[in-house]
Amino acid sequence: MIPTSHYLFLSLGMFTIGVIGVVTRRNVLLILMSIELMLNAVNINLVAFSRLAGSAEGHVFAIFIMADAAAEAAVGLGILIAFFRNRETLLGDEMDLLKW
Amino acid sequence: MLDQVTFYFFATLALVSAVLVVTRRNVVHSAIFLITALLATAGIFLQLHAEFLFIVQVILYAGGIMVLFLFVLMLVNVDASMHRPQFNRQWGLGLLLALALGAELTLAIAAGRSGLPLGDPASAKMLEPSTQVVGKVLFGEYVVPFEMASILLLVAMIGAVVMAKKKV
Amino acid sequence: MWAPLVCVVVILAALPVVAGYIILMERKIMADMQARLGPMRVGPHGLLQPIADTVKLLLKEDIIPEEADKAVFWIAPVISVAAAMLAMAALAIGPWFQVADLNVGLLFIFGISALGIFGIVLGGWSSHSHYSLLGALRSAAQLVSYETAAGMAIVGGLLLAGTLSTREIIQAQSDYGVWFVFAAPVGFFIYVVASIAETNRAPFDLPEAGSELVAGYMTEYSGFRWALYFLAEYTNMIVVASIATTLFLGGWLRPFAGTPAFHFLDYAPPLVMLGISGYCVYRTPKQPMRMQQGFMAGVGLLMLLFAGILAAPLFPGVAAMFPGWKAGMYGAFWFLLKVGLYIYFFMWLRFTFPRYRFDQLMRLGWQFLIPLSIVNVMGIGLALALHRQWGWSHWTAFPLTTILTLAVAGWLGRAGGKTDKERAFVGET
Amino acid sequence: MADKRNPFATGAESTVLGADEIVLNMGPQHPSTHGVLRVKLRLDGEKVIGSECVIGYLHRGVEKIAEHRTYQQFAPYVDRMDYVAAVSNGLGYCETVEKLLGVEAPLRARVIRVILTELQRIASHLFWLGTHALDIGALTPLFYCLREREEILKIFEKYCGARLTTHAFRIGGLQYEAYDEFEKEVERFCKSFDKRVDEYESLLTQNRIWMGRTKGIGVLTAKEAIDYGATGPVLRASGVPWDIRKAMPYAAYDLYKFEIPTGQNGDTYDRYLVRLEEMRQSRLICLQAIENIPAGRIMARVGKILRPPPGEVYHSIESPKGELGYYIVSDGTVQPYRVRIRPPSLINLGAFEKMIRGHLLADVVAIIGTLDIVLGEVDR
Repeated sequence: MIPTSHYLFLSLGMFTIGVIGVVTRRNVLLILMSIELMLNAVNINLVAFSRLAGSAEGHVFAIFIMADAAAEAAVGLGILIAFFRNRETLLGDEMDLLKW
Repeated sequence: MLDQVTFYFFATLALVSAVLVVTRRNVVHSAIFLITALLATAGIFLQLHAEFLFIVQVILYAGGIMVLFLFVLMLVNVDASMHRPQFNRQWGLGLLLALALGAELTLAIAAGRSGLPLGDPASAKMLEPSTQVVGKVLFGEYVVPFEMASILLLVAMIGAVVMAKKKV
Repeated sequence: MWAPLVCVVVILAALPVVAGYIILMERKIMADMQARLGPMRVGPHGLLQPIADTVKLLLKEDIIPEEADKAVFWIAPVISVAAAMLAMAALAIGPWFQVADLNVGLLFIFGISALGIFGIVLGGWSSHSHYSLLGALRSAAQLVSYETAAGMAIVGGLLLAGTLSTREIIQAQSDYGVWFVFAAPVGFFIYVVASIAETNRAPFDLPEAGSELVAGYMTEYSGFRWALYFLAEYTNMIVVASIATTLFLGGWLRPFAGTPAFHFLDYAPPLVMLGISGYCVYRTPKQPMRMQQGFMAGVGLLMLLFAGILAAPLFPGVAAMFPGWKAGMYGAFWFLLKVGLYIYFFMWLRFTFPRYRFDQLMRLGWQFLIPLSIVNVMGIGLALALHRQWGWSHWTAFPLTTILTLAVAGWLGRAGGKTDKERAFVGET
Repeated sequence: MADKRNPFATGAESTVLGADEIVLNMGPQHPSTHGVLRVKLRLDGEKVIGSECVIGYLHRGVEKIAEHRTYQQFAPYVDRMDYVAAVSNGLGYCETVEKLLGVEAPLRARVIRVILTELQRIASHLFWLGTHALDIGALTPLFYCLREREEILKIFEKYCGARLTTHAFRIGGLQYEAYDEFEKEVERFCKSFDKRVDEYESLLTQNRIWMGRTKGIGVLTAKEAIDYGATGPVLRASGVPWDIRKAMPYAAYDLYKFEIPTGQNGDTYDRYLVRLEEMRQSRLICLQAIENIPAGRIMARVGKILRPPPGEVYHSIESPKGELGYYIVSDGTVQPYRVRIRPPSLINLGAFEKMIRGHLLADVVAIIGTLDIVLGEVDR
């Protein structure tokens, strides 16, 4: 029997790593991937709690999150392609047209 | 015993791959490790007796989203950004803040462990057979959010097509 | 406890050999359709050709391109093979032979085998060659498109079965009294087309189109890694054929399992083996060399042994000694026979049709198969509703919805033809 | 960053998306360029926006060699140009030299020449059909075609001892008399061949994939085809009924009735139909010819040493690929002063750039196939 808190710590670790990726990396693709990591960490949490409570609602929310992740990836990559086509760069801090 | 071995194996795999995702220089390698992390998560779902979620994770996350990522990776020039600095200028501050967030959450869990019955999960029997249970909840109580999710996906699809199109 | 492990070992050990012999069969069938003989040199009628090929590929120099991403190049074919083999875990080859009966069995097979795409995409990317990259891009686009159609076709079958477990799906077909291919023929058709596209077989073999992209994603591969890709491709063929067999063709059920008049079909398995054995013995004196004669006779004896093993449970005394033996072996026989016929159908198509062009392939997938598969799911849902809510009989509900679906298919085909003409490339610069 | 200045940019510099175009180098070693043709393609995604054919990988200086050989010595060299239709090449060369000498081969020789040349046309078209279908992905027609081609090659072998580079004709007629079973074997082949063509048609003509891959692909209008100087089936498929066998009859073609098949759209599908019909017509010519092979000499009276009078001559025949012309300048010695060969493949290949633009990568192989080029002839 693995205590639920272990799942929480696992999820916490993944989430933190994802946050680190988002705030430190320059490559937009990597930032998108890090967001996927964070969403994934949340899913672990939901399923673990669902198991704890013995109900399937956590599973349902995990499915919603996956749908959300799919939508996010599709739109994010669409934006990325449009941006790359215009500027030929993938680095987030070079996306500075709106800066003054 | 087998249960614990499975969990710690997949947990270690997931965490190590996650670290490698954010530290690799080559984005394709990052993507490969992200796939590993996602599959390890799928393994943890399986260990939690969430079979349906396990297979959704494999088909949708690994088989769908990551293929999309790799597809885009092949379209764009990966090599060009490989020889540039990988971390932005405020990476130190960002790391610090992220770690602070992690520490805060750790404290929260540690504090909550005494208050909530976080120790022992319910028996797996309550969720048997899990696919049917998930289906009943999804299409019973949560049917409206489900439909909304489908609209969200539709909008995202149209948005992605419009943005990625060459000439508008 | 030990049965699953034995199954795992059998699958891992037998699969490369089986794949090799499927390749031999393919070459033989191709040769037969093309008015020639095919491999004849190694062993009688080329029976040892797969072994010779394997040895040759294993001994070949392993070339890794200078510019390649070595680690990814190294691991890509392994991913393909691993995914294909892992998918076999949930297959129920006969009532006895199954590694694990997951309650998401069919989706497990479907989802895990889809992971093989990473092997193709990463292999194409890491080779650092234009042909490989284009092959990988085509492959990714093709697989994602046709997986949707295949998935929807499977959903149609699953609606009928009401379960995801491979065992229970076959049980459901037994309860219905018909295989699902007769209840949902359109779904089966969609699955056949989509599964050909998923395994990158002709006429959808664009990712490796020999005449355009040299060899597509495996242009830069040679030797053992190349062999791994081939192993993955043929394993995938077995996997998709098994999905179709399980879901649409009644799995391990004998044809007309519920009709007493057809019980004589129970004699078919040993008789088929006996026939093969007899043919081998008949061919034995015609072999040119003493060794080949011996080998041919050996094959004949082996088949005779199989026939004997298969025939044993027909005697009541033996059957009583090993209860369940008959069901296990005969189930495996019928399952493998159906898988074999499905793969034969693949080969037949491959030798008959030219290759699609990429835009035509995408149009077929997105404008015809995917809409049709959605309509098919709705049609099956309608039929089930008519049957369960309003008490129609199966015999009216299913043909009615099938005709409706076919009408939509005809309309889609016509509409697709129109857009074809509008978009003809004539003189465009 | 994609380096747009460098046309040979490979993977490292260019990307599918970043650059407006990528340059893909097809050949000279590529499974479907029919020899050592190199095509540099500029691609936008999979769409071809420009192409350049690089030829010369099989250049052997045939025309230069001619200046250092006597007229008879040079005759075997022309077999090596279009090596899948060696008999036609030889016919063109022998007739040109005969024209230069002012002699005509005896009628018997000319009739046998027609039979062999038409068989060669069938063989060449069969080879084209097989490889063309293979390029488009149909594996099986190739073997059916090679099966029938084998029968023709056996007839050649029996006639002159060689299957591919036959050197079947001599200047002034023939060296070998037709062997005893010649007529019977040709007749047997021709009788069975009609059904075989139907067999190919049943595999391809109404096949939806085949039609999708060939209809509307590589369109040449009649005017464009004439402007590019295209000849042979490529021209006829565009609707121009131009066939040198009819327009300027040579050998014994004026004795036989046959039709010139033409197409309307000038696309790959029409060229396919035209060539199939040409095979049927060739079969009819052969049947007419073997019915009545006149008796008599097979060699005109030409000396052992040929010294044509000074002068120049141009003569062309309808080879399976199109107009094959020889232009020979004589200075009165035993060696030609200059030989210039008009290879139909080379001229037809010129239209490739026009035909491919705007099509997809997969159509490149279809269009190379439909032009029916032989690199030995393109490069000479």
